[in-house]
Amino acid sequence: MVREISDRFKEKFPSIEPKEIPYEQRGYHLFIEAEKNNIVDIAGFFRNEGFYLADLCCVDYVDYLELVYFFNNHNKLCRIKVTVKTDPDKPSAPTISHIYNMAHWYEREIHEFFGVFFEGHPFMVYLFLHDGIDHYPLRKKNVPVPEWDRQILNSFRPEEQEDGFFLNLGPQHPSTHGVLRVVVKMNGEYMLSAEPVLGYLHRMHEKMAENRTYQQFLPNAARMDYLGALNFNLGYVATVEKLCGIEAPERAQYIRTITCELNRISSHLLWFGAFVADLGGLTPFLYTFDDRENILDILEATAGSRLTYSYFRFGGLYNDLDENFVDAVKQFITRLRSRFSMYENLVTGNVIFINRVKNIGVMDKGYPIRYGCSGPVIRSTGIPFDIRRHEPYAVYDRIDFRIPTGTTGDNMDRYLVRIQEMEISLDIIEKALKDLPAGPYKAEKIPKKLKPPKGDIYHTIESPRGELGVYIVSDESDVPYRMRWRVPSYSNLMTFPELARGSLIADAIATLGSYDLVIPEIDR
Amino acid sequence: MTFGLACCAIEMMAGAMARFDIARFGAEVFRPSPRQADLMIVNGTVTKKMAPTVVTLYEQMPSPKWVIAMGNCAISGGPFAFKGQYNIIEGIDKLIPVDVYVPGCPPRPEALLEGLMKLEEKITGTRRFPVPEQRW
Amino acid sequence: MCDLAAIINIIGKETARLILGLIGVLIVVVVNALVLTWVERKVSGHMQKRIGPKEVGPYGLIQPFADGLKLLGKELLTPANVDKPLYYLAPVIVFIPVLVSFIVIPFDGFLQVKDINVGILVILAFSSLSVLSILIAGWGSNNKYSLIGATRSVAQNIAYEIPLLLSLLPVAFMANSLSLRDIVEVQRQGWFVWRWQFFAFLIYFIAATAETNRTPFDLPEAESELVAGFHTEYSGMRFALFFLAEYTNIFIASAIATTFFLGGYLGPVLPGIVWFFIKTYFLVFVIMWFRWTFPRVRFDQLLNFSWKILIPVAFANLILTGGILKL
Amino acid sequence: MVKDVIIGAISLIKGMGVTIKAFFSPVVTVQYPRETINITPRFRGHTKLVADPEDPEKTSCIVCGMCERNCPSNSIKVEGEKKEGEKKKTLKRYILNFTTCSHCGLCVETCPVDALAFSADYNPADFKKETFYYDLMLEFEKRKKR
Repeated sequence: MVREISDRFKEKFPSIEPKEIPYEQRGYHLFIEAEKNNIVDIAGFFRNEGFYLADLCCVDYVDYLELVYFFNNHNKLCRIKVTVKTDPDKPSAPTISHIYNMAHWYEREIHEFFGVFFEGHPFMVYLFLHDGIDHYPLRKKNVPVPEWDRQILNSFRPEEQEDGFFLNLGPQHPSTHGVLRVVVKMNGEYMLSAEPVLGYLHRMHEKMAENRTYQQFLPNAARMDYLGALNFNLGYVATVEKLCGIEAPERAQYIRTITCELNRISSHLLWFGAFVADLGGLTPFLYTFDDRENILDILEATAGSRLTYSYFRFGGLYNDLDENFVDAVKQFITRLRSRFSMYENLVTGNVIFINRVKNIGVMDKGYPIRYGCSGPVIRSTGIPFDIRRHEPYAVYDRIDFRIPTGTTGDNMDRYLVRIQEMEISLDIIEKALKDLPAGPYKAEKIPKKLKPPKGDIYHTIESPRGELGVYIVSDESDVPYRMRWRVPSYSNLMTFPELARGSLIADAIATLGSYDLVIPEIDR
Repeated sequence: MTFGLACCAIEMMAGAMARFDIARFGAEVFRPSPRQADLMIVNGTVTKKMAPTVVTLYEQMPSPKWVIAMGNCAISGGPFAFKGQYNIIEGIDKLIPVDVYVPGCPPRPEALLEGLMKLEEKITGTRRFPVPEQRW
Repeated sequence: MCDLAAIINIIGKETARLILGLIGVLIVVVVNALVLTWVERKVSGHMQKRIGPKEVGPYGLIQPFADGLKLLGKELLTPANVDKPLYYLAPVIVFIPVLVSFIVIPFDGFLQVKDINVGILVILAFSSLSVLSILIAGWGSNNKYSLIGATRSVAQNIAYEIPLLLSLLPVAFMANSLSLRDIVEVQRQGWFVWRWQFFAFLIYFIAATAETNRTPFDLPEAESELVAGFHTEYSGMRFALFFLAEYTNIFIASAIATTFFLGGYLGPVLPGIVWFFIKTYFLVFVIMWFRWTFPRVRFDQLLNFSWKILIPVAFANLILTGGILKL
Repeated sequence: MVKDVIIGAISLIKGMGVTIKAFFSPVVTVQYPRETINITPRFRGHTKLVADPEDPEKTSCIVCGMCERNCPSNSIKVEGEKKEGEKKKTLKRYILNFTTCSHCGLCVETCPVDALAFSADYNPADFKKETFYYDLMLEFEKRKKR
């Protein structure tokens, strides 16, 4: 695959030489150094080849700003890094948002955090930051925001600009699961347009990463996605391990897999309840919480906290499993399996529920490529894309599991995929428990101060919401030079304006619920 | 009223759910509208972008009204208060008066219930409920 | 004592009875609503495997009274941009139809404030008034959520008023009277639910659930969509009046169902009023049971359901009943 | 059409069956102030100082400052003093600002003499936030007395 792409790329762009990179060390296969004048063509090339844009970020090297594009494929693993250098005094680059809709928000983000101006971008306004910000936060040197730029960034004033019935869903609204704000233009009960406004919970994780050591950043990962805390924790830990060449012992890997799957179930359970609550049925919410409490008890007995675990450490775990862990998990598996039929009766089969979700918010197969959706959202469209299979980490390569897919990509499919995923997670846990080896839970000789070698790395894991990517640039100090989080909810949410256009407000809220959004993860 | 901001909101929900059942104290009615609320539980980081909204919501509540700051972020900015930060309010008490603080990251639901009892203690001056055994 | 007799003499026995009845009704309305909120919270609690109110009074029975007192003590807040006359008027108007409907309901053979020979008409006429107050509340609040909630409510109420009426008419046909007491008395031969009017009962019950804005038809106040719907801007006692009216409406809807289909106060052994309350509260329980089981339907589905299913079926039922009676 | 309605009605009745079953099944509530959940020994509350295994009157803290340096959010301030005639520093005050702590456990993990552990203080709440600037040394003394 990598070879083929490389050859075809050379055919198309003879002047650029794609470099092959050892995947085991860097997390990507090909590296292409592009220029401002050919990046649009290159993006177009990858779009034609069926690649999606996994991530788009910027790194400030003081002498120059580097835009980093990560492309990946849904069918066969092939990660490609493309970089474009730009001048730090007057940074600019051509937009690729007309090729990948997903770049739309990413470019806005880079603009407000680095001041890179994207030529041809249709809608350059603040996405995350508040109006009073006076410098570009992620630049290494303090660069003030020039007046002309602040005016562009601050230009989103829907109520003042045109006459229409505008409704602000959020930031304090019962169904936005946190503090998402969606500015909706309405015509009666129908939505004419929807424009999400983020950043009400922007907690500067990426900035914090540049201020603290690798160890000190550990608790942050859990706070990004509080529902899939262990998965985010693992994403971070595994990335740093890969960067430093640390190998965690077998037992630790198995325990990571088991606890992550438990965490995934608890996240899905909460989503399940919240989704039905969005549709007006409150009782399932309480039933799922009842089940979820069991998982929390199990994980608390091992990891010490209920929600924001920082359980994984570089090279292993904080402590070994609780002695009751295995029995408790087995008990829980039988319990949850017996509960599925109850949920089926209460929700899945309910005619009101079916009518509310079936054929609502339909995504075709083009969406994932244009928007880079992942997780249950992409699987609902029928593409069996799962990082656990696509790019195995921990011990997922040793465990055989099925990937559930939908057919139409509507809310019902997203719902069913998640329900099936819970059952599959139970299977995975069962298999992993059977093989759980004895041995140390922590690698020996982990230095107290981690100083990874120079270079960068991109590592992904499958969080409950989809592809989580961590991109770290190291400069050989004990503090990351740049840490970038590619979060799944962000690209999933991007499809919302398109799906919501012309739908009823009730349907739009059902669609919003079906994404399983965790706002701190989007806002970072 | 429901005012979930971040991680602690999940623990607040957990407090309302079957296991802990905040309803025993008659406090299960999370009103979505500030006009019908008595108590605002601020749980989570308040960013500078969010701050005006929080203040507006507080002002929209009819008095007598109370505020519980739940979780470290709401109390002091928590782990997100670092040198050079540009986006969060370090402590909700800089914006609105806070009656009871419930620390933790996130606090257990019991801590929230304890906070409610403390609030009652503040209003009535006595404590109706037994004090659970202190663990160290 | 003799003064009282004198007063009664002057204003007439009937009027005195009416006044006393109204006072009685007022007490019943308030107490009933408070009890219902307690029941609702307990029912929801146990359906969700938790306890519900417990700490205030025995079994939490004092809870609703404490809440009522609290609401009385809250600041009466008037938002800045409301249409003041309408804003003030709405909570008052919402209460009138509720009171009037109580007058004609026969709690027992003798316990009825006034037996009007067009009892059904009174109830139906006044219950359609409540939609007016919701509209006023939504319009006067000057809030977008309230407005959407109010318009939804109007459309919904108009749609469900019709099946409501159509499902009650066959019973009136069969009883040959519009007086509620007569309708109950006729059922000494058997409840109307079992006498060919089962479908009418179902239709009435569904329509009544919709009329009282309960889940699965609680669109005007759909929490996850419209925050709190038409009463988003109301606080304190004004909000309490809406709340009171909502629960009383549920009670009335169930009471009418009892009267029309379940034999009203008729029943063996126990006194009539006990039977009446048992039946009514059972129906109230079922409405609550709906609420804590089902998700909400969508707005267009709601209207479609009424216009495309309920109304045709109710019409068919009406024509069939009329035809059979004529034969 | 009729079939759809019937199937729908059956599904609704099924759903109602689930809730009514729950209505009559026992509640799972743990009534907090009257009864409490067993807190697991690994529960991460705020940290506490552990007594020296050889001398239960003293903590084993050697005032090295590892926890202070490693804390991600600068919650810890350790103050030691050098008493006369002793080689090592002894702990005078150990201030933990619990309102910025995030229970990550780095201080417990990095402590070279295992002088720190998590307490099971699961329900802190108070009117002032100053209450949560714990002086762990004072608390250690308090616990010792009991």
